[in-house]
Amino acid sequence: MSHLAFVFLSYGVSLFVLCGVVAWLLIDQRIQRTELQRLEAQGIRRRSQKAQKP
Amino acid sequence: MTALFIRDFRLALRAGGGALVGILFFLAVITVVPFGVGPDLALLSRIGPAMLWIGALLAALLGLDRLFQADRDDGSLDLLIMAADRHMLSVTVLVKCLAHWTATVLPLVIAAPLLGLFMNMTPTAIGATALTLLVGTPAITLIGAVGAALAVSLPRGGLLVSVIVLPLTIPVLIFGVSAAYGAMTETAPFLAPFLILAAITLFFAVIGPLAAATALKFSTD
Amino acid sequence: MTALFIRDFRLALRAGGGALVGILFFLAVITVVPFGVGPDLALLSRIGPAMLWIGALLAALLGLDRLFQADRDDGSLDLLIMAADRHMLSVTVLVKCLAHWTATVLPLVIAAPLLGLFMNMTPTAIGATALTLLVGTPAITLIGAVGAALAVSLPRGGLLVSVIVLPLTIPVLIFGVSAAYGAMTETAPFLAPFLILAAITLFFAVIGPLAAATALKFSTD
Amino acid sequence: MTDTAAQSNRLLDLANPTRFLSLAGTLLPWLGGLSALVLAVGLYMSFNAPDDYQQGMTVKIMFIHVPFAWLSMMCYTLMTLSALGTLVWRHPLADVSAKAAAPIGAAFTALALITGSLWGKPMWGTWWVWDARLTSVFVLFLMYLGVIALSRALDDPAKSARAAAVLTLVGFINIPIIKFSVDWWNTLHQPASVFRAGGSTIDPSMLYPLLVMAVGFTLLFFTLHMMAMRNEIWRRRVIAMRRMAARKADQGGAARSQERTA
Amino acid sequence: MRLVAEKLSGERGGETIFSDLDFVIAMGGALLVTGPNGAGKSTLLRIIAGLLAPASGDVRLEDSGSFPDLQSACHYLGHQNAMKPALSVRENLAFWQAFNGEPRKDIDEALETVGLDGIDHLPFGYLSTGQKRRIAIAKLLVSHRPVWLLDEPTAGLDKVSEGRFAGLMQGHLAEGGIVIAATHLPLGLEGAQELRMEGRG
Amino acid sequence: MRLVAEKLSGERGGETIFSDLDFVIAMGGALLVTGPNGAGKSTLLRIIAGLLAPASGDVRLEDSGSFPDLQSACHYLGHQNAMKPALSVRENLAFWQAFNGEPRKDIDEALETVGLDGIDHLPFGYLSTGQKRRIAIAKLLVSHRPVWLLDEPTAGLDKVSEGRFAGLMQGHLAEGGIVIAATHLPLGLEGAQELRMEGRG
Ligand code: HEM
Ligand SMILES: Nc1ncnc2c1ncn2[C@@H]1O[C@H](COP(=O)(O)OP(=O)(O)OP(=O)(O)O)[C@@H](O)[C@H]1O
Ligand SMILES: Nc1ncnc2c1ncn2[C@@H]1O[C@H](COP(=O)(O)OP(=O)(O)OP(=O)(O)O)[C@@H](O)[C@H]1O
Ligand SMILES: [Mg+2]
Ligand SMILES: [Mg+2]
Repeated sequence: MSHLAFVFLSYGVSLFVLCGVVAWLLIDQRIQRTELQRLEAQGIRRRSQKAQKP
Repeated sequence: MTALFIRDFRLALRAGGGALVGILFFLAVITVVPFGVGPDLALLSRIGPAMLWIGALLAALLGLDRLFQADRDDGSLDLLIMAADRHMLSVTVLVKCLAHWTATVLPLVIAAPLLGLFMNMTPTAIGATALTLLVGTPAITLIGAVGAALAVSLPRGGLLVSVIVLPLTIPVLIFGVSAAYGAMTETAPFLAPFLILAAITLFFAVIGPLAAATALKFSTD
Repeated sequence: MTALFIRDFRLALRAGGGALVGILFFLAVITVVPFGVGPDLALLSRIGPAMLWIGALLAALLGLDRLFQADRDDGSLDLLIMAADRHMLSVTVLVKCLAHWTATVLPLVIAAPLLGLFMNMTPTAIGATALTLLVGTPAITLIGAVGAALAVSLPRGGLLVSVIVLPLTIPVLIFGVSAAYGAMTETAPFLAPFLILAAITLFFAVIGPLAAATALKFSTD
Repeated sequence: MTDTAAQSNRLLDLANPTRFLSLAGTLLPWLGGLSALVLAVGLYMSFNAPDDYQQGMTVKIMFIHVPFAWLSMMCYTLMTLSALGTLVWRHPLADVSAKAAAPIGAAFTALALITGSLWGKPMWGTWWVWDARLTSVFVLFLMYLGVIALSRALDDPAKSARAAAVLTLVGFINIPIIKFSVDWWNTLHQPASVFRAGGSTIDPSMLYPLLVMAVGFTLLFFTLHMMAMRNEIWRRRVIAMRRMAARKADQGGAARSQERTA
Repeated sequence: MRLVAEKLSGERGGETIFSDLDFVIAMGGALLVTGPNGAGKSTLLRIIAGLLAPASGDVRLEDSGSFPDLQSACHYLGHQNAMKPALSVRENLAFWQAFNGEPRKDIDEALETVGLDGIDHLPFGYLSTGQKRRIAIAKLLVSHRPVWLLDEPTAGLDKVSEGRFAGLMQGHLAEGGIVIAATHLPLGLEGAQELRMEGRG
Repeated sequence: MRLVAEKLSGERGGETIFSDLDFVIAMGGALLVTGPNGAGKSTLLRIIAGLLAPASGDVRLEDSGSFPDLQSACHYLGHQNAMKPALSVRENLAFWQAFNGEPRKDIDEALETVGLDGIDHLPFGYLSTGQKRRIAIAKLLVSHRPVWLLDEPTAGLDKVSEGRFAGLMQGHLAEGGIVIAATHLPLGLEGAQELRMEGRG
């Protein structure tokens, strides 16, 4: 393999892994947010929310 | 029976931290080796299969002694034995062994090729080692199950048990390693030790659960 | 405190036969290696100390995961923690480690010279290896105690404990093996790595129990 | 725990994560944008940097390899500080920070290993050697995975946070080993040339792109970390609310069965 | 269906604990085994369950219907609950239901019967002592067995649950089941035979 | 000596189980903690023993004499007996006596008090449930602690032992000790305060 291939490969792998991390974080964010909204729609409040708005 | 398999499998995964842990464990064992023998790649690739096998043996032994003990401590074992009419006790033992093997040893077999790379092994050697591990490690679990069952029934005879049962794993190890070498080098044969290995596994797949079931039946008090 | 030592030591000997499992595992490791590297005696004697060390390291891991778990299961751990005012918890941990080491690892150290003969090692090499094992293995148990304390609330900590422990034991292995080689060859020094090894053991004799005690304090629920 | 300590603890508990969430909300877009910008500049500079007379064009790998390696150590240091925060000050955000950092750190460490291997093959002729630096980084990777496994294995977040914190602290020993391994043992790997006593020995034409890339990746790391922390806080809220929902159902059930026995 | 014990003796560690017990329990009948600690109550129950061999004599189930022998017709509730702390309540019960076969109530129903609906998703290890015991009682309900062997079933139960459990046993008897319980506490079973074991003293 | 709890709240897995408990127990006083399963009795005891951190509030021992803090002045008898089945009864008790210090009765005397003299050489695992519990009670007698925290101490005891244990507790109180017991069964302690925990419902 030429040196160029190694350079491209390493940049490519890095890009891929970092994109993977970002995608995972975004998906996780989506999941947690929708779940929070669903639960809030059910009328469930956390203790701290109650404490803030007595 | 699938229910038992699923339960034991779940327990092994959940209670020990998941499938990742098995692979991590193997990685850790293999990392340790070069520190001992030094970073000589030629040497590493030579002792590679032996190390992979030893790692697998250790992984299989860790936790195996609790295979029935845990069930005994919480009273499940009584009920498993009482169901003997519905589910033959030796089948129950076999299923428990399978679950244990699937949860703790199979990940190692799958991770073995990766580790082979770290040990600088050739592709043939890696393939052969993984294959022998796949075929041979169930025998270790099955032999260990006999030991575990004996240990449950003779709480103070544990010493005796390990002397009688554990040495049986050494032939497995020896044939496994020599089959792997057979595949690597021209001089040594591959097929003969490999077939012996498979025969040992089959033999213990029958004898192991029967012996363990007998021991368990006498264990209740 | 001697009471705790005696109790744990008695338990280790009486129940389970932990000591023997360790020795047998050690034996298995040492038996398999020659099959791996072939009958090359010079090579065997060269990697001998490393193999003894790796075997001891792995064998020390067996049973380590139950160090605190057994006490937790029967409620003793609560009382050991509650006595913290009378016996500092880290001292309690240290004593438990000592008992575990004496019962399960010390036999390995004693068996090591015999196995050294199998590996065709010279008397100096055997002596040096046994000495480094004697000085170094306590560090492994002490590091292991941290892992065991961290995983105490897991019903099956086995693999996870090893995963946590193995990377941390690498320095012990490095200096243990290099001290052993130092005694064998003219070129390498013996005293420097040996002293570092002793220092590591002393270091973990302080840090290990402290960390384990912290983890145990947080484990109650 | 004394009364006042418990109380102030609780106040922190209420205030801090909420404040953190709003802070993260405003900060994140800027941080993300900035890191993208700096990385773009860094990439441009590194592609215009001259090739090394020895290493040819593979030296371009340096511009990512070295920041990844630095970040892998920095992230672990950050986790160690967070662990101290968990154990000593019991700061409620500390364990969120540690738990969020672990997978990101593992990713950067993996990248350092991969890019290092990809550089090693043309330079040293082998993917992997068991030399001190490489192995200690590999051990760092294992430590990351160990911390992740441990904190996933216990299901009570408070308990797993403390356990993971103890492990993180003990594992910190590895960081100085990585840093100084090249000095203590003679190895194949490059000794420190950027941060060393007596000034940098690296040519400015390479140094500047490297530094810019390093800054860019560090910014990226903090962006990712903040996102992960925010997710973790949300996740905990979801769990708490789920439990509360279950309790409501439980109470309903208990009330029903009491009616029946009455 | 009749449970018959003839000249039953039990030993423990070489010592005879009780000897020559005879009793017959018909369908719908209950036997309370009482006596001081160490009298051999648990030993008797384990012998009936087939977990210990009797020193002499024998115990059998006559006209046992679809069950081939006594052991297979028994539910044994020992001191331990036979549940895994790491698995959820539902997983535990589902396992025993699948493993024991002969499903009777489904899991939600059984949990409701012991007054613990809504906690099926919790790991078993998180429950309080009494809650754990009640889950173990729910295990008796998810699969059918005509003979219930209960070793101090109400240890740790609160008053309400005790009453509820008495009702459960009565229901089982009314369906033609058999109950043998070793206990120190009154169980609220009217019309049960009592077998008083005197201990070795 | 006084045991004082102020605004004590306990939580489990993030959920508040009880809150703002206040009580004071003087020397020679006893507190019975009662309530349905899952009400938080064991949780309260573990908080007093210092094995769980209170969610808020605090509990302390005033004028504790030679004991530096509450935890060191407590005997905690949990659900588990804290004994090793493989060791003999005597070995178990001797260990706890040596470990806990402050020896009070010697082992033979303690065994006699719980009515189990003569079985000191048996492995603990060979005992029956009630006998095990009685050995665990003997553990309270071999070393001195002014505060006894008892979690369902009489579970599994026969009638005679129950009475004997009531006598033991009364003796401890008469000596100026403090007893806190979580229980579903009457313990035979006259004049004890009762703390009724209502559960979450
Ligand atoms: C898998 C293999 C490799 C690993 C795990 C690794 C790891 C590391 C680490 C941890 C650092 C940071 C050191 C510090 O800041 O003190 C580093 C820096 C560096 N590495 Fe690697 N490396 C690998 C392969 C390579 C290869 C093959 C080369 C080049 C031939 C290389 C060249 C460098 C250079 C030039 C630095 C910067 C040193 C400095 O300025 O401090 N690395 N590497
Ligand atoms: N595993 C064992 N090995 C030897 N002896 C045992 C074993 N288990 C119990 N024993 C002895 O057998 C006798 C009867 O025990 P068993 O458990 O049947 O009593 P029990 O009537 O159930 O008492 P309890 O009311 O305390 O539950 C006791 O004296 C006990 O010491
Ligand atoms: N380890 C734990 N983790 C999370 N929750 C728990 C844990 N242990 C108990 N709980 C919960 O805390 C609550 C109180 O439990 P606790 O054991 O204090 O009850 P208790 O009053 O002692 O009941 P019992 O009469 O059954 O012994 C229960 O709802 C239980 O589910
Ligand atoms: Mg009994
Ligand atoms: Mg309780």
